Amino acid sequence: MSRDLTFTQAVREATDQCMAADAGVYVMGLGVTDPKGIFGTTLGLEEKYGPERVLDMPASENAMTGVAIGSALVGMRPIMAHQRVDFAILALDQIINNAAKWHYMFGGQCGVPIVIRLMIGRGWGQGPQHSQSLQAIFAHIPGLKVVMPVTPHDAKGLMIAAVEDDNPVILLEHRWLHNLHGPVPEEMYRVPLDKAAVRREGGDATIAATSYMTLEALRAADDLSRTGIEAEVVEVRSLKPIDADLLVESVAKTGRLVVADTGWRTLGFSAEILAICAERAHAHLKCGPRRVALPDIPTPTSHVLAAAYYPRAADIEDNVREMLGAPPAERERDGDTTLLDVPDPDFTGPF
Amino acid sequence: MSRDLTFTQAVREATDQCMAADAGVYVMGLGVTDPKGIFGTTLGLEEKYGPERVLDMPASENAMTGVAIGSALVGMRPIMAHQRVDFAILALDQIINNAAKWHYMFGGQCGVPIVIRLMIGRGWGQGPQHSQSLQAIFAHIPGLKVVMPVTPHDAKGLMIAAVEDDNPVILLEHRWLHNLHGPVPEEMYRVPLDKAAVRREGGDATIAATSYMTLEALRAADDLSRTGIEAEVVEVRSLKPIDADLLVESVAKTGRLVVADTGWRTLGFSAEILAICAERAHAHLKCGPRRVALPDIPTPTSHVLAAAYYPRAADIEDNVREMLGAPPAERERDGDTTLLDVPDPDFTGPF
Amino acid sequence: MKTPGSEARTRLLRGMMRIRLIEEAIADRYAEQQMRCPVHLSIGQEGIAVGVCATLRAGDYTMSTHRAHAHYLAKGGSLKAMLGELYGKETGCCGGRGGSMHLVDRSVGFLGATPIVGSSLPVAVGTAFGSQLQGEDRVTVAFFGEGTTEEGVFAESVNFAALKRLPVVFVCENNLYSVYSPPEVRFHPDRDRVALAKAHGIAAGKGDGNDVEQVLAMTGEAVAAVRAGSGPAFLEFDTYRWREHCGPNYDNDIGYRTEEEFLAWQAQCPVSGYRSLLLEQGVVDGAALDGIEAEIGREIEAALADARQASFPSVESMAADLYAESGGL
Amino acid sequence: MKTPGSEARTRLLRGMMRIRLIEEAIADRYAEQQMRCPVHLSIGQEGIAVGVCATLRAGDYTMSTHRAHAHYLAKGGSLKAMLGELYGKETGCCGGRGGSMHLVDRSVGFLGATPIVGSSLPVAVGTAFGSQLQGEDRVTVAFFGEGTTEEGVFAESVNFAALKRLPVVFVCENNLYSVYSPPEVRFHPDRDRVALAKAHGIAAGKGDGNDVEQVLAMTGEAVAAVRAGSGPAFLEFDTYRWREHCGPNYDNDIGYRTEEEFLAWQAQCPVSGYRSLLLEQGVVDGAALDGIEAEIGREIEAALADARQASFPSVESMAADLYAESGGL
Ligand SMILES: Cc1ncc(C[n+]2csc(CCOP(=O)(O)OP(=O)(O)O)c2C)c(N)n1
Ligand SMILES: Cc1ncc(C[n+]2csc(CCOP(=O)(O)OP(=O)(O)O)c2C)c(N)n1
Ligand SMILES: [Mg+2]
Ligand SMILES: [Mg+2]
Repeated sequence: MSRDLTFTQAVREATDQCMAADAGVYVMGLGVTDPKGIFGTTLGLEEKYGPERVLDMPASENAMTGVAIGSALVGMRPIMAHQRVDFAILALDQIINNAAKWHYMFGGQCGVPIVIRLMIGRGWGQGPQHSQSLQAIFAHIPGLKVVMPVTPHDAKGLMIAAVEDDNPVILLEHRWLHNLHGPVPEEMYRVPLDKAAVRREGGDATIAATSYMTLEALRAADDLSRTGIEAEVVEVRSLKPIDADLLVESVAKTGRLVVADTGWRTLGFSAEILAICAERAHAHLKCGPRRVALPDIPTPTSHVLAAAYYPRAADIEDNVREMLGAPPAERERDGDTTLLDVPDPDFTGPF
Repeated sequence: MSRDLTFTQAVREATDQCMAADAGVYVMGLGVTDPKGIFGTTLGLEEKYGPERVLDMPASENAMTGVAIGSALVGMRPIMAHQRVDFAILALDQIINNAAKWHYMFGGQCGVPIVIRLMIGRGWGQGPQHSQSLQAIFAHIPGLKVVMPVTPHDAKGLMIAAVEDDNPVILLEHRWLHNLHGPVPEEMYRVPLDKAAVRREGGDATIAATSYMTLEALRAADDLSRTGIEAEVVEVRSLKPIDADLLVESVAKTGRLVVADTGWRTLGFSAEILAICAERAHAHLKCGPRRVALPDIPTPTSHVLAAAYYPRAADIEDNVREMLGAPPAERERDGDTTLLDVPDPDFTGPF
Repeated sequence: MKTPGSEARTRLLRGMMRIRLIEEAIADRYAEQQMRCPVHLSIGQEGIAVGVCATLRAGDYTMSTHRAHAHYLAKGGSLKAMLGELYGKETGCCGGRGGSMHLVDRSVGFLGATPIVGSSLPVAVGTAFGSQLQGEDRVTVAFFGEGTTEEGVFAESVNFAALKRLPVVFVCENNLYSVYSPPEVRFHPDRDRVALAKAHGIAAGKGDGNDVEQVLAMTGEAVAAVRAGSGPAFLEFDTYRWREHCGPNYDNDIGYRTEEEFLAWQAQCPVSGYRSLLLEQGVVDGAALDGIEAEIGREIEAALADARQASFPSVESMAADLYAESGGL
Repeated sequence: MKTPGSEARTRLLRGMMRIRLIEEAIADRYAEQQMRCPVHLSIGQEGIAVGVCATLRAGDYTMSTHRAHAHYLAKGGSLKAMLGELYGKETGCCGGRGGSMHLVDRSVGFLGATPIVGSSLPVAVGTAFGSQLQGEDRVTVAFFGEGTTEEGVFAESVNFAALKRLPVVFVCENNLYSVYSPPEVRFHPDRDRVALAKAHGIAAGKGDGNDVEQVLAMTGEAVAAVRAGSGPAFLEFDTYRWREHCGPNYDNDIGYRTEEEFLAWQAQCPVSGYRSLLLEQGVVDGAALDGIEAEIGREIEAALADARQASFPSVESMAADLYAESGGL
């Protein structure tokens, strides 16, 4: 039975069901037990499973990641949450040097089943240190699995698959997806950690998108369709392992590729998709592929600058049109940039 | 006047000259004053400039990077050295969140002139946690400059340019380059932080290489030349900013691209070069570009596995030949893998 | 340290009143949604910023965290540049790039505030290291909350400062909470930050952050010793954040703390307590205070008007200043 | 803790002798260049590993660092698997993937050693947290050097262990040096690690690492208390690394420490000192010791032969095991 749930509710339900299914699953992170409960995703869990299994923690990101790893080595399955991916930079030692390598370097004797949930901030002046989108760093490291769900359905299914996986899984949640709603089955189900999804079919160009940029890609595809251009939208919800076959297949069909990613341009995840398609689909590409990504500068805080900083549907659309030799779409220049720094009009800040 | 110096001597001379030229320059790092002096690169400096300006430090990589930043904010020009890039992972908070962003996020008021020297270990069983090659992480972060010198000449020139630059510069030194020798001018000179170099000209294929892989690329080009294939070898010594124009120009000329990088394949620096050339040189590419990089697994320790892990000239050569439709080169399979885990035959371990 | 005279005492009171009124003005206007960035107000914590900064010279350095307004203002940071920054304007202290969590005013030695917990601590230590290397007799003050001491970088920073006997004073504002997390979920009840600092080899003490004169006296002594070369000091002051962790509202109703606890701390208000004391002791009279308040009010209105009227940074400027232009050695 | 009987004392001596002889065998053969990985020998530090591990149960956990041989062996780790690992063979405890710096033997609770300084500390704390969550009465011992306490993660790890009263004993081996760096360049002379641990709210003490019975007694008491639920303990033992930081040689000539210092510590050798004591007290006689030594010698020769003869891992296996295969919840 499917209900209409938000992304937030889907994550919470997935966590709840995993905790019910396995006494080894526990939840840890700054604020997981506080009144805000990680943007609502952990609310009610402490009441249900007790303070041993749902625990706040000291501001000690690196050690606490090590603690998660250690507990996993002896049979637990921690879910860690950080309210901003930026805070997890303090834990990269444990993530990169230990979690990612443990199973391999100790000869395959012992997996590290941990899930690390990282929130990508955006808008309302989050600024340079609270809105990075660092998936490329994690996806570069062998031994990690990296996913970025978009739909509530996938949020639940990927979360359950991540918890059940015996490896460290990095799950990046974009704040502007938390209120998105959609059908979510009641039972436990898994979305594979290594598959992309075609969200819209089309023959003229492939738009490969990650995370929140999938919504912008779908908007762009809608607009393009109105002028007769049919774009295929591939949601790259699994960054590592990446579903290269599906991407190559789509590009082989359309001959054109635009990648829309929430991260920086240089060495961002978009670079990997371009590299894969250049390697494997060169003969099919009718023109050079393109990246729609953040410019290579830190996030500026002022909403006026942020509006210019974040690419949107229009940027994707423009790129597709250019590749097809179509004239630029007519549209008005942004008026009120305050509308662009919140996920929805009801939002009254701060995060 | 040019002398024949090793890479090690060139780095030491650059440091020495910078310290003599500017009283604000100081050197800090675990072991910079010890009898080994960071593989010889800091030997003698403490005697010459005193313990205030050449200092060992506690094993506190993150704070000490913050200390370097703070001192830079008030006019000093620290040079920090880490004996392995792996240790700098502990300092990524200060590098990514602070150093890289400071100038931009505070409105351009204050630069952070620090140089961070990171050694890339290799061979003699350095293994999973002591031989990572993480340039892609640094080059992903806006605000950092990233260079990987190969020749002694460039080691000195890039080091001086890095110290004189008012921004954080990451300088990655490959252990297998430290004993390389070559002509090094006596005076202070700068090698620009944003230019690549053509190390060998050729019209059949471009081999773009970073760091130690440049040596393997030149070997491959030699071998190829013997069968009539002329490869152009572009040394990408500046990773950020990257000299995209030169790469695109070379690829436009040759129509073929193989990138040889010391890092992992997925989202490694090779991905960015492929992406740039796919975007900007698609029309010139006669076939899909290729990556010669580390497989996406941690470094295995046993020399037998390490020999298979690290790509070499033969791998580059095979790729170029395949692209040209040339038959595979004949060569013998590795016999003694112990010869492959040391930089030179005199080496008797450990690092 | 001699006790402050009437003028100095009035300055202390005025400094706290000014911060309180500025923070309240921000809180009042936050709902207008023109200050579109997270704000962590200092209301209730003014005594520490003012008492500490009163002991510093103009050339001394300070650094802070996400909760930086009081420190920035007490050190003499420009109000116009701060409000400009909150409004995202080009007149802001970062030209709109940073927002409330990234204050800076180099002209008064306020070298920067950053919101990654613990991240400004070693940087502050580094400025003190710079001063030492340069033979300057500046002192650096690093402000931070008690939650910050849970980050490993706190221990690392104190250790290096102790090792080099750096001219830095660590000022820990213990407001009990780290966001909504109480001490019980963060450390052992016997954890003792003063003992921790001492175990690293530095002087340390603890005082009442609601008593600005105690803050002044303890810090004055520490700063004098540190400046004289005694090595770093650690000072912890008890205090309380009145409003929500981030944002303009009260939040005693949401469940992580009680209204009673809040009221007990409010009763010890650093500003009104000191105001009553100075009135009682005849240091100031009501009329003078009214005058001060009016003057501050005018300053705030002018700065707010300025911030509202100022231009936004141009979109064209967005990519500028990624790198500093280098002049060579 | 009652004093150990003759059998136990002989076991202690034998344990130390065995580690000493194994390490010397490695040192002797290192120049053959068949063990192609960095090795950090434990010679001189055997008393701590043996004294500590004698207090543990088979089901207890231990973790260690780059200098792990003694800990691994004292906890019962397979000698064959260790030497196989040093020789890079498929019989190695990591199948040749890790080398000397990555020892593991899960069958005896030695859950792993990692050479990034400080990196195994929070992991060890995490194993204790796991035991607590699972209601197991296991104790975890985390071994590390004094240099490790300079990493922020040390403070973070102790803090969380204290907060949750975890069953973990932190065993700090103070051999004075961090690579070639003496204390003077790393911390203030008044820095006191025992006081640091206590300031976090845990029990702490300091002893002589050259006196295996003192190590045994102190650790035995701590382990018993920790197992009974008292919360973590921190123990520091003074010791000395006889050989170079990394590698098989002596290096008192290269300038970072003096021959005199070395000789003074060597005179307090934990192995020969205890040997003399037991001989003197008639606990063992020379013949018995000769027998023990011969037996250990045979064990080492057999393990070395085994390691030499074993196959290298196949190149085809290189990419295997990047990920664990998952069986679901
Ligand atoms: C590394 C990191 N972890 C977590 C956060 C989220 N965070 C923001 S403020 C804060 C509380 C810090 O508490 P404290 O230092 O006591 O300062 P206070 O807010 O009480 O003034 C936390 C945990 C952060 N900004 N950075
Ligand atoms: C994060 C990190 N920094 C630096 C190093 C280099 N290093 C290897 S061992 C060591 C010394 C550690 O000293 P201590 O903990 O006292 O152990 P000991 O070698 O004396 O047994 C250092 C600094 C490292 N491995 N990891
Ligand atoms: Mg606080
Ligand atoms: Mg040591």
